[in-house]
Amino acid sequence: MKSERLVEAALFSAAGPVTVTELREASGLDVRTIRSALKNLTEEYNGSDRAIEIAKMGPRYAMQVKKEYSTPASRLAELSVPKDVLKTASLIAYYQPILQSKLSELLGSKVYGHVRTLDELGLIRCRPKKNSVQLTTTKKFIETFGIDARSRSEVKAWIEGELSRKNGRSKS
Amino acid sequence: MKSERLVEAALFSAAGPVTVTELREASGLDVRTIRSALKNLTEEYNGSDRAIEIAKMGPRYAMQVKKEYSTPASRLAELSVPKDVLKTASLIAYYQPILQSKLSELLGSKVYGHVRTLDELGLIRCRPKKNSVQLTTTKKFIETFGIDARSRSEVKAWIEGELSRKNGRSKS
Amino acid sequence: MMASQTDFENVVNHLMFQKSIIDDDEDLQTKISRYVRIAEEMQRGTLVPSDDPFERCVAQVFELVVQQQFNPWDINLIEFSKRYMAKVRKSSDVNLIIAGKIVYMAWEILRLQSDFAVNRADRPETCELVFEGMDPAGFDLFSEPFDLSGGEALLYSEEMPIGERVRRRSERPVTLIDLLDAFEEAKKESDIKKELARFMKKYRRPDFDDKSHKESLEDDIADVWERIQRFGSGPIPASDLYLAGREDSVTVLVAMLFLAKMGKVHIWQERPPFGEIFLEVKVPWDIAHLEDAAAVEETQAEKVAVVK
Repeated sequence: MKSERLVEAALFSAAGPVTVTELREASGLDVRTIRSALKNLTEEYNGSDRAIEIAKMGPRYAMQVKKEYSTPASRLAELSVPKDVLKTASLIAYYQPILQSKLSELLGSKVYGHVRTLDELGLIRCRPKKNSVQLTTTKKFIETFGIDARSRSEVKAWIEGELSRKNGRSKS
Repeated sequence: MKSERLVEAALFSAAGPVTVTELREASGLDVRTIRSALKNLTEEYNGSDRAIEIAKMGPRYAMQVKKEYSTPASRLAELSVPKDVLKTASLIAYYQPILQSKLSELLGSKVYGHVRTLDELGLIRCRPKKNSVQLTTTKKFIETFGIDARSRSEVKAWIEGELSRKNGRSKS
Repeated sequence: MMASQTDFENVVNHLMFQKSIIDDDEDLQTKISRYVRIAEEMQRGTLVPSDDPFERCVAQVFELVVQQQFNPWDINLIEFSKRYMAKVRKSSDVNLIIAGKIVYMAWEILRLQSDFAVNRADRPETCELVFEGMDPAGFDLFSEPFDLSGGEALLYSEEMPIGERVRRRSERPVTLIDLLDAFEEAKKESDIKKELARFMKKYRRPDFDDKSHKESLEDDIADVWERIQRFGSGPIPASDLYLAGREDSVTVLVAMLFLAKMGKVHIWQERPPFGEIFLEVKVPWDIAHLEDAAAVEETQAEKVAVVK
């Protein structure tokens, strides 16, 4: 049984993004073999025209639908994040740590509902501060949106990168 | 965007086996194109050494792990009974008959919710006793976990046996 | 001026040190260079009274530090701000808003520890420590105006950089192994509860003999243990365990100490005194996979194997 195939099967069946340690426990393979299998699988999937990719989020790996196929696929998948909270979520990620009161100055009072939703989904963390609530993103945020980051500051940098990439592209 | 890839993305993300009609609704492709895409994908997946296959179950299609890879892979999937409920179930099986009050001394007040869930699933039986409730496992418990036992006392003995076997093995 | 030149030298040295450790922040570098110039001119006695109120305030801060013999490495901010406010109230030409900013600046420059300077951007929660004993609500005048910068694009754009990624939903039936693993974990949990009960009994003080308190502590520890378990293996930052508020962070910390005492977790801190506190579970997660827990298994063998 080839190690790539064992890791492929494990990634396919995992309930969420998994670490190399978890893959080791599931497959019984050693860490080095797993790392090399992940590398080969990433090349195999991401380099081909398949609709599925292997994504890395900080220390975790996941099999997921490539972005360009997300929309048709999402009709059969059970997604949990409502579309209308995405803007609030992006702004929190970009400006974190940010006070809820500040956010409502930017987006209006609808943010209170959005913040509750994001908190319930475990995507952000709320911490009382200065008569308001300070908001930051969580590990689950990184995983849900497939961001390659390990920390809040890396999430921020990632979004900055995406923005400037987009602006650069639109200017050219 | 190739139709195979759209169908691939939809199959991957579906929560369960899907019909051609459902694939049509998700992808916006016509039925003929979908059928041909399914045929091509089946050849592509099932004919290769990949760990994943396209399976047909009556009128439904699903992407799944090939049988030879399913055991290691399943370890990372999510349990259909939540893990913390399972903890409570295992203690009931081991200490049965046990009073709910005793169980909450062992694990804290969360057991009350767990007991309700397990009762609803038909895995345990609750009987009023001494201002509390006495808990035992049911036949469905034995069936669900595939335990080789006919009675409550055999369930208990079975768990003891398995545990000492496991711990014995780990020491060697 | 009563202050001696050596005292000013302390301030200059301190500023130079701060400057040397913030090589990645040009703005702060420029700011500190300006403070160094002022302190040096004061040291030489060549500082010309400036028209700039900000510069005058900076000079007053340094003068106060030197006159009151504050240690630039360890300034008591509360004492300092009290004295500084008393000083500026006497001079009519000082704007109170600016004065407030100066106290903040004085803290930033003089109280700033090296770790803090480097990690500031990542660890906003550390700011809370600085304002210990003061009402943070009154400090709003120190906060920087909100700078939208690049995020403005997010605010007015319809297309978001993030989107929920589509993955499979994986469910599977429960197996025997799962049941046994769950039993091992449940056993560990109940062992913790029992050990804690013994511990509480042993160290019970007369004024501590409060059943409800004991029970709530037990519940707290069980609750924190549950939070820890959700993270799986590997080091976990303590701040990830906090849910909300100071009270919860104290609960988590106390529970962590108990768990460490029971030998369930390792605790360590990165860069004391402000660094993140980490913990790692010592008990093997999955008894079925003992290869990485062999060392722990040896010392814990009697606990793991005992099934009454």
